[in-house]
Amino acid sequence: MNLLLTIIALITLASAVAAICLRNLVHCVLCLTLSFAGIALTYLELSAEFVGFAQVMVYIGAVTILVLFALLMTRGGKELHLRSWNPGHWLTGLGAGLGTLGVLLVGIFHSKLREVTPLDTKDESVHALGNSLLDTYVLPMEALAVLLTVALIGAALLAMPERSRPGQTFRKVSSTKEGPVKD
Amino acid sequence: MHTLTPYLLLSAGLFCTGLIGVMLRRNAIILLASIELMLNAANINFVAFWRFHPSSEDVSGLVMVLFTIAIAAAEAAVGLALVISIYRHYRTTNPDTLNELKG
Amino acid sequence: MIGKGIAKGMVETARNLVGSYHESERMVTVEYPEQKIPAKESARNFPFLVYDGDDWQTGLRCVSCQICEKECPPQCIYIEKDTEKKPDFLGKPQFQPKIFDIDVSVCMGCQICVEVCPFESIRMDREFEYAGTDRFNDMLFTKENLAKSNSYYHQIHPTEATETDGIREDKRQAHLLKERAKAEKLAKAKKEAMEKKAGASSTD
Amino acid sequence: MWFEELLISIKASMVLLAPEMVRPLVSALLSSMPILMSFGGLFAMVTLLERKMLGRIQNRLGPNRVGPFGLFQPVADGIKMLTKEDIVPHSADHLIHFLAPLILLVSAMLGLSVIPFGQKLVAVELEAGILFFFAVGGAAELAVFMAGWSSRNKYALLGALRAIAQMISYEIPLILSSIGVLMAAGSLSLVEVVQAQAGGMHAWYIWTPWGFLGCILFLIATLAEVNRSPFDIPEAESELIAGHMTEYSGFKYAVFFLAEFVAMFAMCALTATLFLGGYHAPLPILSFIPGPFWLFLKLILLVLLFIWIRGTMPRLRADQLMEFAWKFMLPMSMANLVATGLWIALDGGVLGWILSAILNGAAYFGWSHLLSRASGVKPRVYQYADDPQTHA
Repeated sequence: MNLLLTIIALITLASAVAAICLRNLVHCVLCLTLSFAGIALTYLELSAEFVGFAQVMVYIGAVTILVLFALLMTRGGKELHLRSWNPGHWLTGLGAGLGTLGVLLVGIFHSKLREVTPLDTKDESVHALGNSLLDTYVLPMEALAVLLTVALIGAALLAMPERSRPGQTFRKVSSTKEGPVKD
Repeated sequence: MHTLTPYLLLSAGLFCTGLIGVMLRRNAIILLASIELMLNAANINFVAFWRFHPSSEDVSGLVMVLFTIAIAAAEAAVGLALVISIYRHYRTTNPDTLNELKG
Repeated sequence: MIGKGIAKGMVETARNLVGSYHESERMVTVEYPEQKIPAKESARNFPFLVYDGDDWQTGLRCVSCQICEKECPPQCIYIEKDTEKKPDFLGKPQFQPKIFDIDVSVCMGCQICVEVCPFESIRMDREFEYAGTDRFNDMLFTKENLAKSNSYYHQIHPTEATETDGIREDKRQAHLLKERAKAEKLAKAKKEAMEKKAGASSTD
Repeated sequence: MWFEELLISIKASMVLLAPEMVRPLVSALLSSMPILMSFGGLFAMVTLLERKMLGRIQNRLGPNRVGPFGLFQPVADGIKMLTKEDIVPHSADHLIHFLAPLILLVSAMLGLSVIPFGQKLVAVELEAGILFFFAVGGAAELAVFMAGWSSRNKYALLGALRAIAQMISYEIPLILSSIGVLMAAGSLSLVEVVQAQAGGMHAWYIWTPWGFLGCILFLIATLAEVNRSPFDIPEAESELIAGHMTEYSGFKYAVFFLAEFVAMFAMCALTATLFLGGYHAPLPILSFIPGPFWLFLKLILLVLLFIWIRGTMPRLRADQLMEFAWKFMLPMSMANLVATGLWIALDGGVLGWILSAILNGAAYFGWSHLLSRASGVKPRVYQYADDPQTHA
């Protein structure tokens, strides 16, 4: 067993568990960040440099910050951290989670793949990655670019505060019961 | 030389942690974060399978991971924007209380 | 066009940067403890007590009337009257302060005490380099520290000191005139009394 | 060359002295020690230089009390900082409050590890070096958030949120303006980027139209990324006390300060590497002088430029900052990318040079004209103060 990988995996799992258990939501997100960092380290351990750095950049640099901003904008720190005690909910949740884990474990330990040994050197050149992105996968990449643009604009539009137009306010006021009383 | 098993175990653990988080947390933002965790668990598998693939030229696994990361980022952006606009309307981020469409 | 103003500003600061090395008139800084700009005559900060003559205790002008104590906005003056009196510059017996304290850490240098003092006793100093390690006692000036001679006053604020001396001289003249008138009146009265007495005796 | 080889052989012989087990560790340590030490020293020097230069710009003398010409001022500052009481607010989140400055410093220092300081003088040679640089730079945002949030202070939180918004917004033009260089060099590795600019000053990317515009955009984005004036809104004293550093004192504050400067050095080193030929001498005759010297010279010149800008410009307003990032920097860096593509497609010939210059110039003049028309800002009319134009 690889010592480095064991440490990374334990940190990643522990911080992921902490992320869904802690009471303070900001602590949750910070633990989640640690978990993302652990995943990035796993990628590096698998000698996938580019993807590892992309993981750090996107998840730690952007997604976590986005989640934190959203938390602060919704005053999330005050809410209860778990569902209220409802045995049905809890049993379903834990049962589904642990059941999936069991199924996955059974699958993993019965798979033939687990005895595969890796190549000693893997040609993880950024050149190869770039070439295949612009060659084999050029259409998905273009689609992805469109998706990202749409997501950017859509998110900005969704999160923008709704401004009431001048004509609207009048109608709003007159339609309510507490509207101005006319002589 | 190590084998594929630890990566698969890590991935399974992370996936189930994310799943339990989705099931049990009552804040929409943490739900989204848990979904991110599940996507990442899948990504670990992609990278691990790429590393253990016998061919040395094929980089499909990495390309998939890049796509997943991009889609996850877009998903997080749109999801959080939705949560914020929902919060503006209903003053809550608890998905249980957003039941106006219930029959 | 974006960036034009920025370039202009950069040139200006660069001119300052280079110019400060060879144009001495640019540098307005004085290296303070070694060099000092001579104080202006109107410079003032904290009050002090003026005394005449050489001995500060006998020459102190203050008669502890306590007007300054009442008028002081931040109330930094504390005065206690002495039971014994001493003659002032006109020779009249006047009260003197037993304690006269100014807390200069509280004083704001407003000069109201100077304006209200009817005896030209309290005036503004221009000494400002005070420092102490004790917050309360080191900045509390007693009358020993506060008493400064009239010649010192002349030295720091010559115009104002001459003016003050003029006022005091007028007062002395007025006092002398009054004394003389009083003496004359007294003499006259005496004389009249004498004459009356003499007249009365003569009629007898 | 001789200098670099000397350093490498010294390191190799020192590694051999260590026992077999710890050799990788010793090697890593020996690679990172010179970087840490030299940038620590540079930090001390630059704090003094900055104060001196700002003083001269304002026609003052600057610090001159401690030692000859105030040379020991950094020492005095250091002693003052280290002996100060370390205050942690009562309701602060102690662990996060403690970790934030460390993460900030580490993320700033890590960026330096991929900068090539000379031929073969690079702490970690990565194939995706520049991606690593930007990735660890992203951790700085998290550290700033941790500092601001854990302090339980509204100024700290507001400052942190402003800082993060600013850093994220400017990261986009920062990366986009550096992509041109990567396209031209054909690599993500900083070592190869520098090697592509070998052979004297004419090969530096700053002399191409896209490189020139890219360099300016990169420098502006760098200013915002490291919270330097005029983009120091997160630390605007007049409104936010010290932003996310409000509740820090003593050593932790010094660490913040150090991290800020090291981030600035790292960014300047990256600018020098990307656009100014890295460790290469400006003329081939001068290449007997070792590479690190040239890199540090370029770095210090860039730092001087930053100080000069700080002495010149007032702080922007928060909305102006965002508008500048999204309305000016982003379109300009996009146009720059197109110009780069044009230049590369024409193999960097004279025609390519002219065409990309025309494209960039048209983008700059056209866009800034449109922007200033759309903003409706007219030349300022002085109602009461004297118009400087009439008296000039």
